[in-house]
Amino acid sequence: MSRRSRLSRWVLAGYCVYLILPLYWLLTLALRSNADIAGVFELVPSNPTLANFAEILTNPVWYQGFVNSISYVLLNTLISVSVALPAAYVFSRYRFLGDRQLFFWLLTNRMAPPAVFLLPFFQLYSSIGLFDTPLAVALAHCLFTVPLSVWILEGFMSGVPTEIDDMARIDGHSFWFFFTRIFLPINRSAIGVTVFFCFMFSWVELLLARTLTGSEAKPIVVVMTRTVSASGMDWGVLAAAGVFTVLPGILVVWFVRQHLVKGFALGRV
Amino acid sequence: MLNVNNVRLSDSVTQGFDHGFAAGEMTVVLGGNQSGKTNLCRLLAGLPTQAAGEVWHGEQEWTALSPQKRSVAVVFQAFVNYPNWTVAQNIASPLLAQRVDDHERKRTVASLARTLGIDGLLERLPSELSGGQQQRLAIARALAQRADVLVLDEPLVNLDYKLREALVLELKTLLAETGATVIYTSTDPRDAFALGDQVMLLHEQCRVQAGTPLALYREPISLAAAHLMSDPGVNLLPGANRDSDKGCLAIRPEHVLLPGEADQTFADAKVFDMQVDSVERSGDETFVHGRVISNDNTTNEQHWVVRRPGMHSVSVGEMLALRLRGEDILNLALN
Amino acid sequence: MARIRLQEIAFTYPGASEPTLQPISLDIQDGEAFSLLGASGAGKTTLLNLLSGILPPTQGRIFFDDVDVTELPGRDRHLAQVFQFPVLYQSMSVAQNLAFPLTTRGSTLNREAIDKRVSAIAKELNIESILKRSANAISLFEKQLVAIGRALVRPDVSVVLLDEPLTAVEPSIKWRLRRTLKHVQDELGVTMIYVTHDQTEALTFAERVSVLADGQILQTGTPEAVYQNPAHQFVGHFLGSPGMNFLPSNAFPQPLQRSFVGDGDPETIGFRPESAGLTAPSEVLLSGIVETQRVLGTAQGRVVSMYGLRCGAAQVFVRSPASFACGDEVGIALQRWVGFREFLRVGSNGAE
Amino acid sequence: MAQNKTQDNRAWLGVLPVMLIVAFSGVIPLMTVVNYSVQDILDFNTRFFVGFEWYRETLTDPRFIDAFLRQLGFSAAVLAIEIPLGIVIARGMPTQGLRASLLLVLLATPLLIPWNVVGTIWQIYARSDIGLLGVTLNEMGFAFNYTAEPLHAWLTLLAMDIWHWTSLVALLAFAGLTSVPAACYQAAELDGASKWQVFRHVELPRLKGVLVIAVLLRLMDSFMIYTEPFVLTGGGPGNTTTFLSQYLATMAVGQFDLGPAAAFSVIYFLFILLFSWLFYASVMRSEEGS
Repeated sequence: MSRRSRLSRWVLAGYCVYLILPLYWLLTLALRSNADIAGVFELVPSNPTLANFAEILTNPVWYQGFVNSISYVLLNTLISVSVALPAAYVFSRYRFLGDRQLFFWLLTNRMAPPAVFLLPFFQLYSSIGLFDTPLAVALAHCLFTVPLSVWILEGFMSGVPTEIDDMARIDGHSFWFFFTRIFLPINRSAIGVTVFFCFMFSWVELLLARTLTGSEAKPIVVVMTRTVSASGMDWGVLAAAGVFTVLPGILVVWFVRQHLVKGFALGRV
Repeated sequence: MLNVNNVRLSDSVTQGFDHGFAAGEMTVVLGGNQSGKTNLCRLLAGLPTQAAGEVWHGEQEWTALSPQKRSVAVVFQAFVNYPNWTVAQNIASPLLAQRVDDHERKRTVASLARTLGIDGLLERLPSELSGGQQQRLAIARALAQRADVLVLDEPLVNLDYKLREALVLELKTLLAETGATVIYTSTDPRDAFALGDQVMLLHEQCRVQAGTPLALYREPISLAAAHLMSDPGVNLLPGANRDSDKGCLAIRPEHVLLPGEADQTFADAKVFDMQVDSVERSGDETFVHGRVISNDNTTNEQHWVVRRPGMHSVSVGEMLALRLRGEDILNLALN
Repeated sequence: MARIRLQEIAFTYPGASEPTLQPISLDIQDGEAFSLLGASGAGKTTLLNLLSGILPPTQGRIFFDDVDVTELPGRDRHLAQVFQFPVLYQSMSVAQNLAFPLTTRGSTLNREAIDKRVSAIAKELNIESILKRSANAISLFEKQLVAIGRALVRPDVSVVLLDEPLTAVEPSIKWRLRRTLKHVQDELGVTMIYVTHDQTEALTFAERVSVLADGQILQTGTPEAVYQNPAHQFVGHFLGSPGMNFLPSNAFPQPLQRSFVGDGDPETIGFRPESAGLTAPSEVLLSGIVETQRVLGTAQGRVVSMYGLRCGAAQVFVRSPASFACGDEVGIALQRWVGFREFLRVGSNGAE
Repeated sequence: MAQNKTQDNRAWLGVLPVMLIVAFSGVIPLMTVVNYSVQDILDFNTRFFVGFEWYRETLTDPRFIDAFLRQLGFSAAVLAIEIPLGIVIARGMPTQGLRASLLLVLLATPLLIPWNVVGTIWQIYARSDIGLLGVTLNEMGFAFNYTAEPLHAWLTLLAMDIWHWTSLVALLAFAGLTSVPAACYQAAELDGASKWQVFRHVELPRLKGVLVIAVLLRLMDSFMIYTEPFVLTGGGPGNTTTFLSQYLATMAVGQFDLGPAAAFSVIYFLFILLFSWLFYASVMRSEEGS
């Protein structure tokens, strides 16, 4: 007996259309030149061009924007995951003084509004000379991605029975051998999902990225919001840039789709 | 000789016990659920546990040593294998830790896999094996370690009925050949008889009694000990013995004879009348349940189970004159 | 109460090459306690799902009291099922769980009739003390009792299916739940089908047992018939701990072989460990070498053991109060035997 | 987090790196914010203690209160629509097969798009001159222009947020539904339970745990929304759609009056702390319970 009642199936179909329309519209505008867009309103682009995409790939301002974004996102993901792995292992295997309070404190950091940290970050990073560098943004994002990684990894790791740790000790393996050759391989899909979520969170954020970068390390997200006002509304190029920022997520999400939901729920599902 | 001193299996226990496991001998630790069996296994293996106490292996004290530094192998109740390694890698795991050379390792893995009947599965992952095969893999890995002490914590309880019966016989010869000191925990008295050179009875985290299976079966010191050694538990004799709170009399279900069964009449036979309230036939045995009233008409009434081999035609509601030998009556302490 | 008839029921999972269930015919009487016994993977659960309407059969018909229910969904077959792990509505109390089946299907039962029915069932299973408690605040044993209560509370339930109901229960109190089930079955006269891999549970519960292997029923009969006169060598092996011993008939001395000749001239002789005695060796008896001795307990003061004997290539188990040492040669006196040809029973010396 | 774990304080070694990083990027900035929030800072070396003066000023600042009420209204509307819609969608989703995977990827797509691009997409989509939605609505006779009419701006913001985040609720609810064992459905079926009773007694109890997570996640994220409204309406028309984060951002970076901005930040953070504690307590209780 399928429990999917007719109503929910219709609503699902409707919502899918609701999701696809704006994305479709982004693509159509990205395929039309700015003049064409301003001209006649067309549902389907009559003479699509790839000029906007070419503009993005060649124009140094846009191109550099992508490179800057990718650099601090990768830096952030590397730091967060490598720092979160030992912490998540310890949280899932041991009870220790203040473990609950610490786990809660991490949550409050994940939930902290970025706006609150604009001011102090700006001052902190400029005082230690890190302003306008990818490292600044990477470290700033760690405030969110490290707690995110610890929660997700801990959620997955507590699914692995502790008897496996006992068995490795009884077999005579050193902790390091167990951690690298047994425990991490067992959790490789968890690590994959965590990397995906760190990448996405850091890739998506605008406020801190804009505040902590000047001209040198300006990421794509900032380039997009700034150019709108500077050279008038070049909608075509903006839409093309939008398509490029959407692509990384869609390409990777297929590989982590089984664990996607557990990642969104901070490992708690 | 493996000795444990002043063992308290949980923090709520104050009085510790000492026990010696003779080298090369197989001891079955028999006890119900939550009786402390797993805590004892973890204490011997050096794994973190509530249980406290000293562990001596010969002259060497193991109490403070980590599992890596003790020569102990363990088979857990849930089939614990490394999910990301193949069957061959799982068996080779302890050999890897002992830095055994490649050739020797391959040879040992192959021979153990053959002995445990999983040599056709060497390249498979544990998740592709059946329950029985996964536990055989865990046993093969424990044997590969060639440890002096081998601990098996209710290894067969999650297996199918027929599989369990076959593996118990196999384990008997396999474990004897290792020459290791074996500790095997179970809830089933049949395992105690089948595997145990020695038996240790645990009840509510305390050691109740220890000895050979037959000694414990014939002379249990307390009601709890008596219950553990037969399934279903012993029947309390109704009548006078109940009010004296320091002891009681009981009879094992298999020592009660149905009417017309006792071929030769024995001198000190005791007779009890039972009103049958249900009958169970399991093919090779018949279980008769009923209420027994003592013949010196005190109100004290007991529920008895009579277990007889073979098939017996008994109907519900019938009054039976049960006979039992005076010698079979057990004099038990109440605690 | 219902009489259940299966006519050539078979099932093959879509895309599977060979069938999970070969064609089966079965006739379960009204109010009978019936059990389905088989190792895991023998097809027991598939057959259960066919009965409960979860799976449609690939072929064959199912009749409840001569009504063809094959196409009928589970909810209209007036049956209930107790699962391996207690399945309760966690958000309800025990009493609400028991009452729930009576409030569905637009039932017209008023409040007072429901309460009467619920307390009747609770008294039957003596779980009145936990009626007020929430469903997930009681022990596993009590949860399974409530699940059984829920299956029996509906007056229109004619068949109760039990899928290995004792698995999650502690070994030491399994026999208590078994007795309750037996007692309730006698009391209410509901047709019950008990599915398990454990022979003790199957044989002690049921008036008739079907032994299932590789998707087909090898034998159906009373516990005594199935145990003493297995129709197939697998049934002999599967029942009993250890199972029936099997020896080629030519392994026996000549005089004995002549006595086997009967209807069907068996090529293999099977006998139970408890239906043979050990005595001094003699040419007229089968002889064996004692290999292992396993003490079982005592009877009338004498130690009873299960001896493992070597007879030529085969290993044989005999239960005996006599005492022998390993390596002794002994004679095996057969009291009861069953003859087989190509795995099927062709004769036996015991009463049918 | 509940499991049979051993007590061992040496475990702090594993947690130290995380402590250092998050302390550096979390605690130190927060301390500076609290520090500023109780001082009046004219320039780097002249500052003097003003106690809770800034807090009083912020809490009585009409613009703060407006932004706060707008924020509450927005979050309430978001929850009221997205939670039930998410559940209904989840109940319609197939459980296995290629269709289920493709649907999962489609539903996850909006969650993976940079927040400013979501703003841009809806900007393009809803503009009354070049937007598909804008033009269609106008053709249908509604004089729709979200840059001019506050009501239209609000509706577009809501539509965007629903487009952006409802799939999170749907995915979480779907996870809750798939954790219902098949035996529960079979038992309910044999009980003759109606569709509503199946939802009420079989699915809902299992959804409770997941829905609490969904509600709190959506509450916290919507409560601190900044980028999408900033890109779409820039807080306009006028400041009818200026939410807390944006107001704080303009104060903190724009006018450089550090004291009030810091006080505002601390108040904002305390609110988030309260919701986080609800999240943590409910998640931990459900794990102890299971």
